[in-house]
Amino acid sequence: MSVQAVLANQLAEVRREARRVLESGEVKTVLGYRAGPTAVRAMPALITRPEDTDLLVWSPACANNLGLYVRQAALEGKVAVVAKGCDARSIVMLIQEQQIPRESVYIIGVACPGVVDPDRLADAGIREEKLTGASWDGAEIVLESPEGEARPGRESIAKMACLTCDVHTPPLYDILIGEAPAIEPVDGLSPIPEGTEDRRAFWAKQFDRCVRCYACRQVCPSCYCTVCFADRASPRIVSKRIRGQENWMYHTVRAMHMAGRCVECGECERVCPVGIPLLQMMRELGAEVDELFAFKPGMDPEAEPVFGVFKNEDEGPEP
Amino acid sequence: MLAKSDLSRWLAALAAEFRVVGAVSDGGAPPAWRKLEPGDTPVLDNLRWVMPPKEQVLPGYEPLFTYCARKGEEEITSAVPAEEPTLMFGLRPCDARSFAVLDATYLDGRFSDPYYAARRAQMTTVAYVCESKRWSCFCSSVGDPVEWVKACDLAITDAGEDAWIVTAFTGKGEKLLEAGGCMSAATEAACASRDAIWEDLARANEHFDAQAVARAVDWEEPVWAEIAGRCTGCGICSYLCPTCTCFDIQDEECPGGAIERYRVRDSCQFCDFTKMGHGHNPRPGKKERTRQRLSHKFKYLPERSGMSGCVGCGRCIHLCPVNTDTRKIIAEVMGVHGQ
Amino acid sequence: MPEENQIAGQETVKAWEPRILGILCNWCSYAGADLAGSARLSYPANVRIVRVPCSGRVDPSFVLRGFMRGFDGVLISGCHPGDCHYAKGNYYARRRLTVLKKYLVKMGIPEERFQFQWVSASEGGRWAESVSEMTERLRGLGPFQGVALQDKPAPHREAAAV
Amino acid sequence: MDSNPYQPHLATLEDVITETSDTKTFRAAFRDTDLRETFTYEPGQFQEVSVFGQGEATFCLTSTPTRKGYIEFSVKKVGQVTESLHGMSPGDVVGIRGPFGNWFPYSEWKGKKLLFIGGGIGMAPLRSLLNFCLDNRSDYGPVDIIYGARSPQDFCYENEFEAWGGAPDTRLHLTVDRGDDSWKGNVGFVPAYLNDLNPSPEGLIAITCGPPIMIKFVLQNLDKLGFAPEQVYSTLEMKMKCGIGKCGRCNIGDKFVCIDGPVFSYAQLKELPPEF
Repeated sequence: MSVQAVLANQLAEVRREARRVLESGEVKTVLGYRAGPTAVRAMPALITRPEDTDLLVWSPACANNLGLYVRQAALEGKVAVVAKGCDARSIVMLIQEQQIPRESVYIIGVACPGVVDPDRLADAGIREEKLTGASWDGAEIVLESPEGEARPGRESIAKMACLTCDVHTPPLYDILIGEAPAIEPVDGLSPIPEGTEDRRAFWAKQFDRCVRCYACRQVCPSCYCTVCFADRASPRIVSKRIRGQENWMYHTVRAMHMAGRCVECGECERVCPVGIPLLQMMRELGAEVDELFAFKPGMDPEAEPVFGVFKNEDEGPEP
Repeated sequence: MLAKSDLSRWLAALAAEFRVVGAVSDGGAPPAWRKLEPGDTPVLDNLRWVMPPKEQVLPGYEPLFTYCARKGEEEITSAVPAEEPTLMFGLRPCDARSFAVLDATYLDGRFSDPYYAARRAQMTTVAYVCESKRWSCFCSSVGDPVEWVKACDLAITDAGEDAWIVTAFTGKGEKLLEAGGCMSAATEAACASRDAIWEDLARANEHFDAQAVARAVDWEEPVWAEIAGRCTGCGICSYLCPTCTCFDIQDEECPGGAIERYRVRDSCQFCDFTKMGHGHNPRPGKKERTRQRLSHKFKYLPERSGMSGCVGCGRCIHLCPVNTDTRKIIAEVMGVHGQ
Repeated sequence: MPEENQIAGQETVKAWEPRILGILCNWCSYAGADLAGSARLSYPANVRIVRVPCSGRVDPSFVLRGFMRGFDGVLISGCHPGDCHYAKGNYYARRRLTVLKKYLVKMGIPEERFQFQWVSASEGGRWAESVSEMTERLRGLGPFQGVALQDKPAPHREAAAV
Repeated sequence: MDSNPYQPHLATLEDVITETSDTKTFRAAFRDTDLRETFTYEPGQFQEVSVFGQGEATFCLTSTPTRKGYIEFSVKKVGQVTESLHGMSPGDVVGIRGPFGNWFPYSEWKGKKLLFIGGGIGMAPLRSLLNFCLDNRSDYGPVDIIYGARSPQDFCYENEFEAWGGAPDTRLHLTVDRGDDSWKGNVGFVPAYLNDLNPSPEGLIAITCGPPIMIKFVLQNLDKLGFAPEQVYSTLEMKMKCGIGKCGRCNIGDKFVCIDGPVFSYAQLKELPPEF
């Protein structure tokens, strides 16, 4: 069976399941993906009518983290979510933090070998408007165009998060579609230099380019505060000046909020218009939390948030 | 004609008279507009999107004035920048046009903005004409990019055989040609290549006439709710748009005790943009806010100043985290109401 | 100090002196510092003390703001585990500030510039000694370079610097 | 217009009058003495008042241009700037820039009857026009003032009720939402009181300003009483920052409230999208 046929079966199963839960009235909304402006760009879809489930797509173009929409949609009733590994982790994190009850979400898990980051296509010299489709061949991403299939190599076109991802199968699901091959996370991708002084200069340069469009915050399911500290006038924790040091403060305070919450879906790095390696920063922080407290957010719905509990033998200053 | 190898020589000559600003990429980041240092090669192609040039006339953060609060000697020192002859080198047609749209807001009416005026006053524009459009470009759908190029002082177009053909439209443009003596007579083939590129630039598969779109954009469009459902409410489509210029004014203390009032970029997509002191917010949800951005660009600005607020650069389409395509919205709006 | 002096009214500073932001929990460390004062223990005056009800009240943004605004070092001091007036405050603080310390190193702020310690109300000496020891250490390290670009403003910041 | 419309002029607070528990009226005079004389404005225009370090806020000029040498503005405590203003006393320094926006087209109303309908702090812009008309009393016909407040303690400008009621051919109708034993006057909402007074729209201009809920019903009742939309005027309150049509905050439809308003006729308000 061709790779396209395998994918088509998976998509058919996703659509069948979405239509079933909608028609049965078990859920009020289905969160999924629909076709976007090009073959490697999909759009989040909020579907409430059973016949619209035919709009659903599933391919390497589905990069968004749908965990972002679950809290809002769950207010109106049970939600079904087409969830990749990182989406499902975000949902589990929201359950851990009591933002949504487990029974308010029906997870249509999909095994995900890794999605495309369209901006990286331009660097690889591929014009995305010429593509007619995308699918997977095991771990490899296949790009279809009138000239035939192309396999430029996962490491050159996949979303950065997918290269270091080790949760290709959702940790929690009500039904699982597809079967993810064993994929080894890739090392050494981070552009962050070693050495304290080089790191200080590196981040000073990165955050000087930040334009404070807040896309990194707005696409992040873990950032669920109603009023963000960056928008608060009193107390004014971070200044509204769009300047190097204030940008640094915004990003570092947000990172500390993400410690123990960030599921490394990489959306912040993908959507950043000026290309700041935010995922690499969050991964370093996540590694510290994991090393200190053996805690990976969004893996086990029963686990307690890492900063909400403590142990006597936690590491700390000597008495 | 200018040989591509002579570019740096010409730029050096220009740098003697002007502060030459070009789009330069620093280490993989999208090319941003800044003063060209010797050895910098500005981007002269349309392979990748570049930051909007508005940063040079309306920086993201700009001090307005500082106020000294010592009792008895209260006084305000203005921070209006000094005028400086600036040369914007390599503006794509859409970005060249964006200055005209910015002028409509910042230099018209009873109040001209002194900060913007100071930076815009002695500006010479050198356009670079794109040979091809990227998938998100739609300049020719919202206007005539060739006219926009002719509104500049000078235009650079690829002439093949490793050279550009340089066409001047104003006196200032003519003077630029003499700088550094790098120019040679234009060959027949060069003119033909220029005309072909210009003609291809103006061609568009779909055309949105500004006034027709203005009439068609309606309050109760079903499309607003549909976009709002997936929109994350970030500021990308306004911060990275060359003609979006809303700002916020804030007061803050500086080190040393003086108080600085500054303006900083802001976006109608943010939730507290129109929230008043006593809590009332005329645009509380994303539906109202997405409707406001597109209505302002395609209806209110055309009604106020007669020109479309959009230059079709496609940055909002290319960079939207949820891939909302502005062209599809207009097409849907036109389809529902217009022709 | 990357920018002109942080503390208003202090004109030119002769030799460079490190500035330390001290955040002390009210019940133990602040009392300890008070004891150091009343016991006439001499220690360098480089620390500016901020009193908080508990070390658990210390929000990482306080520390990050300190470094952003140009302090050379931040010293947080709370009650020993078990002594906390609010029972659990310092346990929560321990997790949070330990992660913060490791994160600061990742962001390019050397470990020596951020110290987090337990000082009880009776340990005036320990407080005085920790301040002088940190001041010495920071003198060795030199001024903090700050978190922003020093030399050349980034491409599109150049307009703002005009 | 001065060279930098963003830069305020320094002014010293001369007097601070406490009107109600959360509203104060400030009288300020420019430091620059000749500016005191040359600063002209029209009733209905607004200004941006700066509390340096806190920010700027928009306040209508409640004083009338006919009384020179000072300007007044009333402030209700709702936010950061207003709160710090309420903490100020005479002698403190504020920044004032303006005047901004359009004004009541009083020149077109010569000889007409005037009906002022104010609610709470909404009386501030009306007071500027009212005192202006009373200073040129002969230009206008009979004047009626309906002024409503939540309770008898919530009235502003009580010291001027005498002057208003006593002016030639001028009637002051006060009402409160909730009366108390000391209150003799009418009890009831302004829109209902308007119906009781049942003014005939013939040759009359109605000017109303107050909380959005009051304006909504006042406009409805004026419709029912046969008022043409062109006869009814109001000032619109929107979030503002620059005041000169640049920052995009007060944009409704193709209008910027800060330069095309804040004074709009009801006919103009009807054309605007329902977003204020």
